[in-house]
Amino acid sequence: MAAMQRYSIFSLLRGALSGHRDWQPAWRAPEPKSSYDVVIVGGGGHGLAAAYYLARNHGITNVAVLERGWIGGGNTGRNTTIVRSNYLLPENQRFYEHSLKLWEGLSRDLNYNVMFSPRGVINVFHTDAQRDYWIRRHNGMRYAGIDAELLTRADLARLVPALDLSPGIRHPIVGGVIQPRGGVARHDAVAWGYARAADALGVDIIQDCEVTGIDVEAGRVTGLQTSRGPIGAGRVGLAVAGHSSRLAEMAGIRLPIETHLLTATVSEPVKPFMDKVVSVAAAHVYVSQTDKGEVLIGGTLDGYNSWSQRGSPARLEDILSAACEYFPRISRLRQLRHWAGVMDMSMDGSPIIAKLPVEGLAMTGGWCYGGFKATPASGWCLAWTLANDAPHALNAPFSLERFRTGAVLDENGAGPVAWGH
Amino acid sequence: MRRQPFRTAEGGHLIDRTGPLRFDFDGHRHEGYRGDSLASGLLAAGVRIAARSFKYHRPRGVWGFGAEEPNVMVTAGIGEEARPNLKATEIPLSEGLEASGQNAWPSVAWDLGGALGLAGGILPAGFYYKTFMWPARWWLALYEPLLRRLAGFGPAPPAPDGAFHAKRRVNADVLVAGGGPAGVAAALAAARAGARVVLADENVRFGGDLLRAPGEIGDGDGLAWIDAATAELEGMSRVRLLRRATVTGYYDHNLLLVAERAAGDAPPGTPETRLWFVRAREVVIAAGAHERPLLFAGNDRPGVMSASAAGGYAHAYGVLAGRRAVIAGNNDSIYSVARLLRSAGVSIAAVADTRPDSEAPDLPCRAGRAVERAFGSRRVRGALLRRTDGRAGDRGERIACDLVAVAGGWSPAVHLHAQARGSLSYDEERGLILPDRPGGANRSAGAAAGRFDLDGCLAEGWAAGVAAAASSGHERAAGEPPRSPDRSAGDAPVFWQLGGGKRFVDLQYDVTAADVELAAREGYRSVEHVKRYTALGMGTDQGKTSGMAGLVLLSEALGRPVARTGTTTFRPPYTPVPMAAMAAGLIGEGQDALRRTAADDWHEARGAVFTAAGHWRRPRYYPREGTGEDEAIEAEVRETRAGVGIVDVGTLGKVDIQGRDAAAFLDLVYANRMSSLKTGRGRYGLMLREDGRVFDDGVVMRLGESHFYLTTTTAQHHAVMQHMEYLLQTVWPELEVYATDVSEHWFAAALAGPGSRALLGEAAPGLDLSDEAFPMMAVHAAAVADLPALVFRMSYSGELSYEIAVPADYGLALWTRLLTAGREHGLVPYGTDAMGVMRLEKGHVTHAEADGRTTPDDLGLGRMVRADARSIGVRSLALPALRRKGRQQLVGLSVIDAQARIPPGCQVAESGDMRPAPPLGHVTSFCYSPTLGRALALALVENGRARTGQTVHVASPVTGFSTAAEVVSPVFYDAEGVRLRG
Amino acid sequence: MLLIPCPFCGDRDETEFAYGGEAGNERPADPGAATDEAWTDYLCFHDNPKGPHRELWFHRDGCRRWLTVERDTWTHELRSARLSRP
Amino acid sequence: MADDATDARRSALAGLDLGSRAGGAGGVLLGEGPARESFVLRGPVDDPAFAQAVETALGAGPALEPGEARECREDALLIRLGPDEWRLVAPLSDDGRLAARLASELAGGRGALVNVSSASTVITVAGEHAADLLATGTGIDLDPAAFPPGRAARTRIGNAQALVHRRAEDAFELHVPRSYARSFWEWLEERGREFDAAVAL
Ligand SMILES: Cc1cc2nc3c(=O)[nH]c(=O)nc-3n(C[C@H](O)[C@H](O)[C@H](O)COP(=O)(O)OP(=O)(O)OC[C@H]3O[C@@H](n4cnc5c(N)ncnc54)[C@H](O)[C@@H]3O)c2cc1C
Ligand SMILES: NC(=O)c1ccc[n+]([C@@H]2O[C@H](COP(=O)([O-])OP(=O)(O)OC[C@H]3O[C@@H](n4cnc5c(N)ncnc54)[C@H](O)[C@@H]3O)[C@@H](O)[C@H]2O)c1
Ligand SMILES: Cc1cc2nc3c(=O)[nH]c(=O)nc-3n(C[C@H](O)[C@H](O)[C@H](O)COP(=O)(O)O)c2cc1C
Ligand SMILES: [Zn+2]
Repeated sequence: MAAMQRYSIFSLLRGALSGHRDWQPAWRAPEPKSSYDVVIVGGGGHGLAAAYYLARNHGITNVAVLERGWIGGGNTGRNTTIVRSNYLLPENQRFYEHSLKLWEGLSRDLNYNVMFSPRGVINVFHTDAQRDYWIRRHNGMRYAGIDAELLTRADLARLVPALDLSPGIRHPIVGGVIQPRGGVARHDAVAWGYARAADALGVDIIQDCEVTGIDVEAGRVTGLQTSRGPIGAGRVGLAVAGHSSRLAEMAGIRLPIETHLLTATVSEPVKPFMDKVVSVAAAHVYVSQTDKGEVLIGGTLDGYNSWSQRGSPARLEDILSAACEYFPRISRLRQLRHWAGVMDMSMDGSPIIAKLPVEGLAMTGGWCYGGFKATPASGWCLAWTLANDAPHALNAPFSLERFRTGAVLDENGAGPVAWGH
Repeated sequence: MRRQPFRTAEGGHLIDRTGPLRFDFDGHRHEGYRGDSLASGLLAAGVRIAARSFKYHRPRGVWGFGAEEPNVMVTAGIGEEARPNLKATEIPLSEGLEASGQNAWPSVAWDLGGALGLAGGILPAGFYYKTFMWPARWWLALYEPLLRRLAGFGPAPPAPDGAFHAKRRVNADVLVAGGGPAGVAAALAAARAGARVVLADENVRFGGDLLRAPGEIGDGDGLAWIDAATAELEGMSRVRLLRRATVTGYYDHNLLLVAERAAGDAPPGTPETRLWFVRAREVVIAAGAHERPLLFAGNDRPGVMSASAAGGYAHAYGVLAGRRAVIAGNNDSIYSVARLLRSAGVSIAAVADTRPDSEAPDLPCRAGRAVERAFGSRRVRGALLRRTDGRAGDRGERIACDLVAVAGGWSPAVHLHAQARGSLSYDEERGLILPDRPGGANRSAGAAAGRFDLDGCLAEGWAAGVAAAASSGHERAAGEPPRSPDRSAGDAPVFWQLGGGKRFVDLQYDVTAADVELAAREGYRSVEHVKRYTALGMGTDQGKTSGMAGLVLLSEALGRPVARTGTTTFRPPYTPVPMAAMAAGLIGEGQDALRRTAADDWHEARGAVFTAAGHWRRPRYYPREGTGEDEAIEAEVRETRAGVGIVDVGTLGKVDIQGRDAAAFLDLVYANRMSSLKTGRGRYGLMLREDGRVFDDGVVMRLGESHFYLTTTTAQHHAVMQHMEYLLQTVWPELEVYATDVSEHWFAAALAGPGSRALLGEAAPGLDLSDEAFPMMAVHAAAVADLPALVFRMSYSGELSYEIAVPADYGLALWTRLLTAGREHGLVPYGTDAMGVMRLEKGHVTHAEADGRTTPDDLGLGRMVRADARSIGVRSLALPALRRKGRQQLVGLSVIDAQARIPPGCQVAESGDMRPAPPLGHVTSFCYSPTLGRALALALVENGRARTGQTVHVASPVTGFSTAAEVVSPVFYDAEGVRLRG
Repeated sequence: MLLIPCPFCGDRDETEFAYGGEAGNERPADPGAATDEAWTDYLCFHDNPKGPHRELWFHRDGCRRWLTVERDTWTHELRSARLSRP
Repeated sequence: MADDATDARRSALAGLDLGSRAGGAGGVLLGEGPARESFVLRGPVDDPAFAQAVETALGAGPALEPGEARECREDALLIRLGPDEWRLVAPLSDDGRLAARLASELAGGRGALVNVSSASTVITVAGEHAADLLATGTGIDLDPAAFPPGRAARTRIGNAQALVHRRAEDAFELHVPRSYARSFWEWLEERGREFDAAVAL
């Protein structure tokens, strides 16, 4: 296969001279082969990353990624793009910090600018109880070797001038914490960058190919039924986010996952006025401004099982009123578009990256709100698990068995209520 | 110079020519009329460059007539009043309006950013994905700030929106979206049939396309018919007409959002926006169609515009978009537009029809020709016409003009149909995307359904109205539908472009045909990929004019039919909605009511410092003259422990439980037994979640054989109520139990301290307070301070203590009377902080400890759990991970250095050096104990109870604090409970 | 925003309700006798169909009844709603 | 004691000093209704003994339509709020007699009666735009055909749960949880700006 065309300022200048006629496809559009060593189901960031790391880290290149629509069109393409590792539980801290480290080198690793921008992720708090919680969480991060700092109101005023710090509001902000290395990345570019790099290593990326069945013989996966015909597979990795339960069901497996809606919205673009990512957890709203100028606002779940990818205006009212309350000048902007994603909500709020009870079958899923930031590490761990037929220490805690033994990883202490996390 | 050089001498049905209005654009003063839009005002004034494009800062002028306008977005208002990104076509002119251009410096007319256009060559779609990767640090320091500088349209607003925005929820039988001929006919038919109708149109006046171009209905003027029909509707009590009201979103179960804007001359006090939430049984989508552009080099120059818009400015506003026009298109509308413009005074230089054999003897026709290029840079100065059949030897015809009006056909406004998840079909022959199967109780009619003749629109609208009314149960005869002599199909061959060069597809985001082709070449083949790679259709117009052109170009580039390419997803809002309108009524207490206890007025008058407890506010402490916060809190603790204190506990949840099976039910709900309680006695109760984690705690009192009263924590009260109803209605429906929430009915205050018995004795002379008559955990009804009360003897503070509950209407009286009576007893009111200190000294747990992860055993409460696995949560306690050794357990920490204070959020570690290492646990609650003279904490620590006596470190790396502490029992104070006896 | 036809109150907005998840998830009658697997099935492993779903809703701001609702999780079409305990 | 107690009653809105805000004649008049005695009645409607007890005590049976507010003995009102739940609202002057009678009729049988007299604050909303003001915050259909005078509904309005009772086409009584009453009042006033809401005493 042809070597990957390098991207750089020089290639861009050269392109300009030739009217940009010489750019090669970022990835091929191959016909599916009759079988592969490993097939990854789901062409979101996670699936594409898994394929890339299988090829790059484990030398397994006879790999296909099957995507029923267009790559990156799932939650990868519709999230609020926040990347951070500021978790409470040690298992999560380790995993997400590994992910953050991969993010830091990702553009150069892939030779595709995923625009990872470590602009700092801030959480603010209003009450003593919230203060104790957030500081404790950030102290815990320090013990895990992760960057974390405390912010006074004066710090907040300096870092986020748009934030309403006045004492007269319903829930005055008394302070905040920041993970300076946290930030955002360009969601689409993550899918495209992984796809391009994986393709260059020989991975077949097959779009418009829906998996409709999983073939299991004698307890072992042998292949997949798809809308483009059967495809044999030595091993199969599922990375289908909100669709995890459906795929697992095809192999006769039930998962502790429910599918829920999460809404996000953008304003019309305006000139930059906010460069931090700010989360007001108590009001369930997080706000950032993209490089194109839109204010990007995310909130909480609609709170009932749904696959519809379109949320309720009631939730929009919640999200936008909270945004206007804490960032008052946003109230002068107008909402341009809103959409929703179908979230794979696990029963403890933490992911499942594990072998499943069918030989050769593994999954990554149960990402809840938080899987975009996990993209590199999730792919990395799934690749490891498929290549070694065993989990890596990083993902060993994210097993399916934990729901049987009670060893759940419940960041929020919400209990086994999928929509509670 | 004439103030409105491009205004005709007469005509313009939307304007009122009596007395001009003045307005400012980009620092220049202009004149217009009441009824003008800013766009028509600018055109009348001869302002051609009214905007700059996003990426290349190219000069841009008005393109459209209404919601579809892609170019001219302005900032209206100045300073704090500025609102960015408003479409000039949607801003009503008002006296003194100040607006400015955007994305330009110093002005849109003379913008230095225009130089960027020269760099266009190295900035193709997605260029940033290919560069700016080295060195890594430069991304944040240099590259991204540069990109951000270029981003955005309008300025970020410096101040919040101060206007009043209203909301209204209404139910309707039929909502009609769009008030053109089809919509008005639908509304009239439905209303006459007896339906409750809402008719919404985004324009100032009903009429739709008839606002732009005259048409005939019945035997008269179309607009006159519309006026008569709307007058009839206006007179019907079950009809609501909404003007300037855009149906922005179509949601589940036929809920539609309609954003109504205030009129330009609305009286003060009129809400700036009113957001209607219309729940309709049936919806008629009569949203019309958007005129398509044609692609040719220079098609973005000021002066190139939609032909129907050019006609519309003349017809509706008496404004000439130019003096000498070339009109080009692929359908018959170019002739009517040409005649309309000519009669308004525009000289028609040429009418180019892509169809080879069309003719119009009264006009300078150029059949079989289209525009290949527009000349001029700051505004259009001419057009090059060329044969569309590509015949050799055609040297083209260059025609001077200052207006190129293009009519590329129509795209039905299928947005609402698609938002409702109706399917779309592509009519290859007509080149139209049409609504197919509806996704809700709706039907499309008129131009929105691909019907372009007036007669057909009226007929379809009428039929849709009749059908919608019938489906919602209204079948009165509606009469005959209106007719029109206009029965021309209006169909056009599909035609998009001629020639090469820089052809703009998405004017707003500067997406060119070359960008679309590049995306296809690079493998971004899905239409969704192209959208995201090029930003096509992502602007504030959401591709209303560019969408189809993009689809066709992509399909051509990939050599596949348009139907296979499909569309991108249509999403709300149809046009942008003010954030402030969405937030209306939901800011501050409007969203999050502040709950006040019955004694709240007293606390406030006393100057209490409050804290939030869920929705409630509670006094944290009562400030004292001459001392600080800590001293005041410590004094409240000391004085309560030494004498007597009173605290407002009105926020606790309270539930009345009655019914035959009440006792059995409580045994199942709590982890400990309640059925063994004697009447008149209470017990501390522990509620688990089904997964074995501690859910809530409180006190259960037995008032009668099958009558109980229980308290919940403030935070979990609603959750507990819901939980109990869940159990009663779905898990054990056979139990007869009535759980009634009485939290709002009862106010409660606790008297605590050795002096409480004496004080209560005085306030409740009829009550025998001796240990025998009134032991711990007993309850009595009595008059307290002459008020009907329930008195419980229980203690949270560890002192002798009574909780007194009265109906909340008497709450303030109880509180003030006790305080008055308590004056001689040294009664001190205390707040939640002092309460927190006292409970911590006693080792009582709260939500900081019962954080949703801890089991009863973790919290040292394991012995309370009854071994009956039927009770909620008990079975889970047998799961291996909940029985595992080495879990974190609740311990007390006594700080060794008596001067040290504990900061918030500490971890507990083996060593004090704060180097990365797994901590042993964390502090859950902490205080300085005035009673014991040192800092104390409760903590969850791995294997905690086994560490009793060991030294650990309490540390907060983010503040650089660490101190040593001894692991002790969580009960720091009066472990034997001597003080409870008083 | 869903419109839920409460059998007692009539049509009400989704915002008046609290969601309660899968309706058919029966609590083991004798939890003490349930295996860990059976018990955790009940706790954590629920139906999650794309399509018709029987689910519970609590009419918190209305009649305070738990409803059993049949709703399609893809189209949101609401097929039926009845009181969980008649 | 009774007298002392009566004097001691205080409305949750007392702190707002509505008297000082009164005046004006807007499109909506807001006011505070008189304090009432109020009871939650629970019981199995299909149990004849229960139905009989209610009928005997109140002069109205429990089998009312959902949301129906039926006048009964002593100027009291019985409102059906759920399949097995009613609200009994009696004038303060009744002094608990009606409830006592009901309690004694119910004694020994099924059902429950719970005093919640202090649990809610009654706010009156009247005037041409009364329904419009409520419609700024609730989705229930307030069209008089769907929700005629004499009907009641528990629902969510704005920032609170409320029991809405339509007394006349343009007059409503809202029973709002006491602790929410002030916030809710302020929300009503703020949303009422659109209708020139004024305070009536
Ligand atoms: C509104 C919103 C905001 C969010 N905000 C954040 C955030 O700020 N930070 C963060 O870290 N996370 C966030 N998330 C979560 C994050 O987006 C996801 O967890 C993450 O993107 C999941 O990536 P994925 O690759 O696993 O899934 P996806 O990108 O959804 O990819 C799964 C793919 O599988 C495909 N697929 C499904 N079924 C089949 C089948 N049968 N055959 C073939 N292919 C199939 C789908 O088409 C899809 O493309 C947010 C999510 C949403 C919806
Ligand atoms: N000659 C031609 O080729 C041609 C082509 C198209 C249309 N037409 C004419 O246009 C008319 C079509 O009639 P019609 O009633 O179907 O359409 P219309 O365009 O006359 O009316 C639609 C109305 O809906 C409004 N609208 C659109 N979306 C809306 C929304 N989301 N919320 C609120 N308002 C919205 C529009 O502003 C417009 O006023 C006929 O007169 C027809 O002859 C002619
Ligand atoms: C970070 C981010 C920024 C976005 N910015 C825009 C935008 O500027 N304009 C726009 O139309 N949509 C924007 N979107 C939304 C997308 O158009 C689209 O709605 C979203 O990716 C979901 O896909 P779907 O609507 O095709 O289902 C943005 C989405 C994301 C995730
Ligand atoms: Zn109900």
